[in-house]
Amino acid sequence: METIESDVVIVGAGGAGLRAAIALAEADPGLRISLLSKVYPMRSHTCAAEGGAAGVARSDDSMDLHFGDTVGGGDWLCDQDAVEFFINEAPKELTRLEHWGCPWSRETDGSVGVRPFGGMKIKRTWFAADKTGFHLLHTLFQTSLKFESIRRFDEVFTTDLLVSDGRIQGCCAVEMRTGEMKQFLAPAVILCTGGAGRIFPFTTNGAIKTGDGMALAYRAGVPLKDMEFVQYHPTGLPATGILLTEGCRGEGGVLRNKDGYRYLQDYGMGPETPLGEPVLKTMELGPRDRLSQAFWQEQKKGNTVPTKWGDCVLLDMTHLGEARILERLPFVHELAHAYAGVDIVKEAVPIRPVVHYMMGGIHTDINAATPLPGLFAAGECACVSINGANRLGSNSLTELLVFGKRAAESAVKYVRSGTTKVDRAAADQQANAAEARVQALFDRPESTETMTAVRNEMTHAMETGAGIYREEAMLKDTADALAKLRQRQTSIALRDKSKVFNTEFTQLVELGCMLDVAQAVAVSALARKESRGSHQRLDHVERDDETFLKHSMAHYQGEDAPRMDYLDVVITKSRPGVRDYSGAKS
Amino acid sequence: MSRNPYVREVPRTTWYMRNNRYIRYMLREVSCVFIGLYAASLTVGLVRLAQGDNEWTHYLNGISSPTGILFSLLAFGFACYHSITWFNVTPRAMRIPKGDGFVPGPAIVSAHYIIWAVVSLVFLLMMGVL
Amino acid sequence: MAKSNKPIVWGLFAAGGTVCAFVIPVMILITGVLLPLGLFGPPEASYESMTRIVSNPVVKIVLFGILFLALWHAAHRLRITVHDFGIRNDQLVARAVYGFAGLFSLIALVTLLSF
Amino acid sequence: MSQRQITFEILRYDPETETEPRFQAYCVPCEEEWVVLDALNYIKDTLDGTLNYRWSCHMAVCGSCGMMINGEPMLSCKAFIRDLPAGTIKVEPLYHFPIERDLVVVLDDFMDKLESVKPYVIPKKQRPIEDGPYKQTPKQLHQYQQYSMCINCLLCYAACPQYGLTPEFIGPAALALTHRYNLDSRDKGRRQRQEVVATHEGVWECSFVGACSEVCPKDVDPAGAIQQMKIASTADWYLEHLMPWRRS
Ligand SMILES: Cc1cc2nc3c(=O)[nH]c(=O)nc-3n(C[C@H](O)[C@H](O)[C@H](O)COP(=O)(O)OP(=O)(O)OC[C@H]3O[C@@H](n4cnc5c(N)ncnc54)[C@H](O)[C@@H]3O)c2cc1C
Ligand code: SF4
Ligand code: F3S
Ligand code: FES
Repeated sequence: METIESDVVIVGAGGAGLRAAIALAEADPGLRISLLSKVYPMRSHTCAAEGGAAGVARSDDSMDLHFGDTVGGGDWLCDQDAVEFFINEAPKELTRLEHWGCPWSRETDGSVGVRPFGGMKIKRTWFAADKTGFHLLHTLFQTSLKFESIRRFDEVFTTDLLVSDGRIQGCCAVEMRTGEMKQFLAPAVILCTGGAGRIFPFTTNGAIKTGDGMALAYRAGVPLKDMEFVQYHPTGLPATGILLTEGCRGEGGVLRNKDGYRYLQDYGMGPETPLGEPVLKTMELGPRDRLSQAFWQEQKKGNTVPTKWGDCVLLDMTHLGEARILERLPFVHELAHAYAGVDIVKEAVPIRPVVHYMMGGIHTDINAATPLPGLFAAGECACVSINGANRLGSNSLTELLVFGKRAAESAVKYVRSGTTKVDRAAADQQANAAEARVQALFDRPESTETMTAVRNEMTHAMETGAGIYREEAMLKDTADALAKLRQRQTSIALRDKSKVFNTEFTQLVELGCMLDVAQAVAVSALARKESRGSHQRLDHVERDDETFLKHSMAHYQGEDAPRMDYLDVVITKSRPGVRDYSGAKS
Repeated sequence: MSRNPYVREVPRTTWYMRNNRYIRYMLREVSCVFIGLYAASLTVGLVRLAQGDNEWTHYLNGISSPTGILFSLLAFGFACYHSITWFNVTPRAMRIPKGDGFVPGPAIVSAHYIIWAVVSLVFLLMMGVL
Repeated sequence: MAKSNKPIVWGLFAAGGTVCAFVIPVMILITGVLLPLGLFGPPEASYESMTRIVSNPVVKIVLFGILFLALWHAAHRLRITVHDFGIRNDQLVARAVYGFAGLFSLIALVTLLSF
Repeated sequence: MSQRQITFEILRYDPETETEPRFQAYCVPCEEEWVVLDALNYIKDTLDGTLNYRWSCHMAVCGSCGMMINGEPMLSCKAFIRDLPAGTIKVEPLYHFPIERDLVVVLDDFMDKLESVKPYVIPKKQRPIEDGPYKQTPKQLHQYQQYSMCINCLLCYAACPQYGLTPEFIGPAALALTHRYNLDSRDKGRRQRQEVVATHEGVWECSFVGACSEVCPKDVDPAGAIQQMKIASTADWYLEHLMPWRRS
């Protein structure tokens, strides 16, 4: 087995991983950095983000306002010290990206333009047309090419973390083109592996978002935090889950039910605003959880439009006019045309809520450090938490910059602290065991169990039991189903025995990760007997700050369901209040 | 190592047969043969003209022969193909700024066609045809 | 990798391509179709008119310009085309085609000056 | 009836057991609104788990899923089956790249080329964060915006015959990206990039076939970018050689 020694290993080369790599290279050109990714960096799912990245830019905005929106939007489950740090760093990070060439959209005077976004009181979302994530990712990737000390390992699939002596020692990964295991030794590892939306059937997430990093950390003893908080995006295309950005509503698009009625006014987000004059934080610019919940209610009332792919409501942008649509939402125009056959200039497009983002993730502190010495995490796979019970759109692109950099700084500090020698013998032993486990997957006896069946049953269980609204009995069923599926998964045999670029093999490893993560979601949701942000319980409809103003922590227990315990939320200046999206001045 | 990437060779002399797009490209490129031969033949014509009446008549008979006319017609076709393919791509090679953006491609292309027509008319007029 | 010297020949190729696109079709029409069809009458008469036209200094300059650019354009494009047909002896081809273009340009120049 | 049975002929290659690729046929019940990628996923999930290909976003933005569909380079997540001619659909890995396995090609060559053109802002001098963002007017943004849309899907390389014939050619996408940075008002690195671009393997290997732009799913128009660079390089050359005193 080839061994690669470095000072820091980064797993994941999406926005967070690339930002971390650049920060490391800038901190010290002598650092040996290994950047691993299971896909080429520019394929990472950050490229799919459309809307934008939040950061205070205008003089009528302030850090306090961004703070208030974020904490309120997160239903007070955010750690406020982390939010404060995040908000202060945000404009600097977005500016840095500007210096690196990000093609931010501009005002006529040449300053960076900002657009409104759901749940934000003031325009503060920096955007690059409607391809913000794409430009952000490519800018970071291209900038990273400048640094010789960043050694990339593209299409190298991480399967295990190496831990001994209570510290991280590196990781093991399979090089996809050879199928060979490589051992990456390093005193510090930063996980930037992104989200896990693929545990659900309808999602905006790409095929690679299978929660690998979450599962790796979880199995290594790091708790997964707040996993029950799963964000549905209210406007996805039904057949494919392709997202139509929140920018659609920011620019003035409205939601209608089958009667053409703007139903959001019936769910505490009214009064109705005039067409083409969106008002921030109300009606269509309310937060995502509320909008997705309103859909569910309309569906129950039979006010939705039935389509071949299930019930939908209509996103209407026809009043915006062709010129504005082509200038501000060209990508949406293209996507709706290609994948839904709808010209948004002329017609409303059918949409439905689709799983979009995991608020929860690997437990980290404000320094992006996990409880396991040497292991750091940033981006969607981590939970700091600045997103609390519901992320505000456009906070996460900024988050992965701010905390990608933070993770790098913490890692450097940790590496320099000198107490970090890698224990070679122990690492070797673990790597050999990991290699044997991979080989065992190939050697499994033939069986009738299929990956497709297990995967489909998993996503189905998640959708029915752990979807927009949840209740005890359904959640129990889901949790039970997942426990069984985890068992069944162990008997799936690989039909493809070749070592070279074997995606059946990687899919099997991913399925294992997804099942672990899904179980953490279901069990966390079962335990939280209240409704908060994106976690809505039909049997516990109120928020319960007495018992549940706490982060849930799921601890891995091998084949058994996770053990849950709770951690206090850090509150510095904003006591829990009422989330008000009625358009009233607060 | 179990890798063994398979390289598909591109057929060096027949690659353009794979695709209509490539055939169109080759036709465009081959137009140069006709333009070159025409320019050469015109040069020969000048030489003949300079040599005198008799030589000129010979030359004229040559280009008036069926082969001569056929060549001219072929060359005319290729030359027009060259013009069209050339004009259609100019807006991409040369972008003309206008406002915050650029002059739209079709406008530039049309302008080229208009100039083409005007130039051709002027030439014909000067020859006393019209 | 050294910077290429292609710009010298390419600049003329591009200029030639543009000029050719505008004038070559109509010139072929005039000198290749209409002239043989008796535009200027019988050979003797056409000899008279052609000599008169070509003696005009403006015509001399324009004609030389067109011929030179057309030859050059054709030569350069032919060089690439030969390559496209799979003949890879670029240096030899380049010498041949540019030589041909140069030779004919020279002949045209000398001849035009003689009128 | 919106389902149709369609036969897919897919080029397969397993380097461990085969010496050369072969076609394998699969019959797939296709939904009306499917793209070719949906059919491949159907095959992988229900017919043959050993088929390998790259994909992720299913929305034409990650650039992973480029392949030859009926001989044309396309993103399989954007190739609607209803838009293809009736009959068998032939799927092959992108031309002009070595086949790693099945529909997966080796990208090393492109990645090296991308790196060689220095695709990042090279400022005159580092701007401190405190100075805030650069000013860049919408007009300045438009100068390069089109060329910044490239998703590195490599359809253009599969379409460009010159890349096929001369693999040293830097190729359309990398050159378009070079142009993108050259045109960015924040960048001062053009001279450095010219060392690579103004060579034989750079813009001069391109004979303006234009196939690259025709197949580009993002309207990047690499062909246009390359011609613009040829013009600029020609101007450079004349300035350098005819007015040597202008060289700084
Ligand atoms: C359609 C869509 C639109 C969005 N729009 C917005 C928006 O407008 N604004 C906003 O703020 N946020 C938005 N988001 C959310 C945001 O884009 C993501 O949260 C963010 O991009 C995640 O970035 P990341 O770096 O954490 O992970 P990713 O970009 O997903 O990268 C994960 C990386 O980890 C690697 N990896 C994973 N597993 C392994 C493994 N086992 N071994 C090796 N490598 C591995 C992958 O190869 C990849 O490089 C959107 C999300 C989606 C899906
Ligand atoms: S230029 Fe177009 S075709 Fe080429 S890689 Fe970029 S997006 Fe793909
Ligand atoms: S197809 Fe190739 S030859 Fe040039 S114009 Fe495009 S790079
Ligand atoms: S799957 Fe991402 S471009 Fe096709």
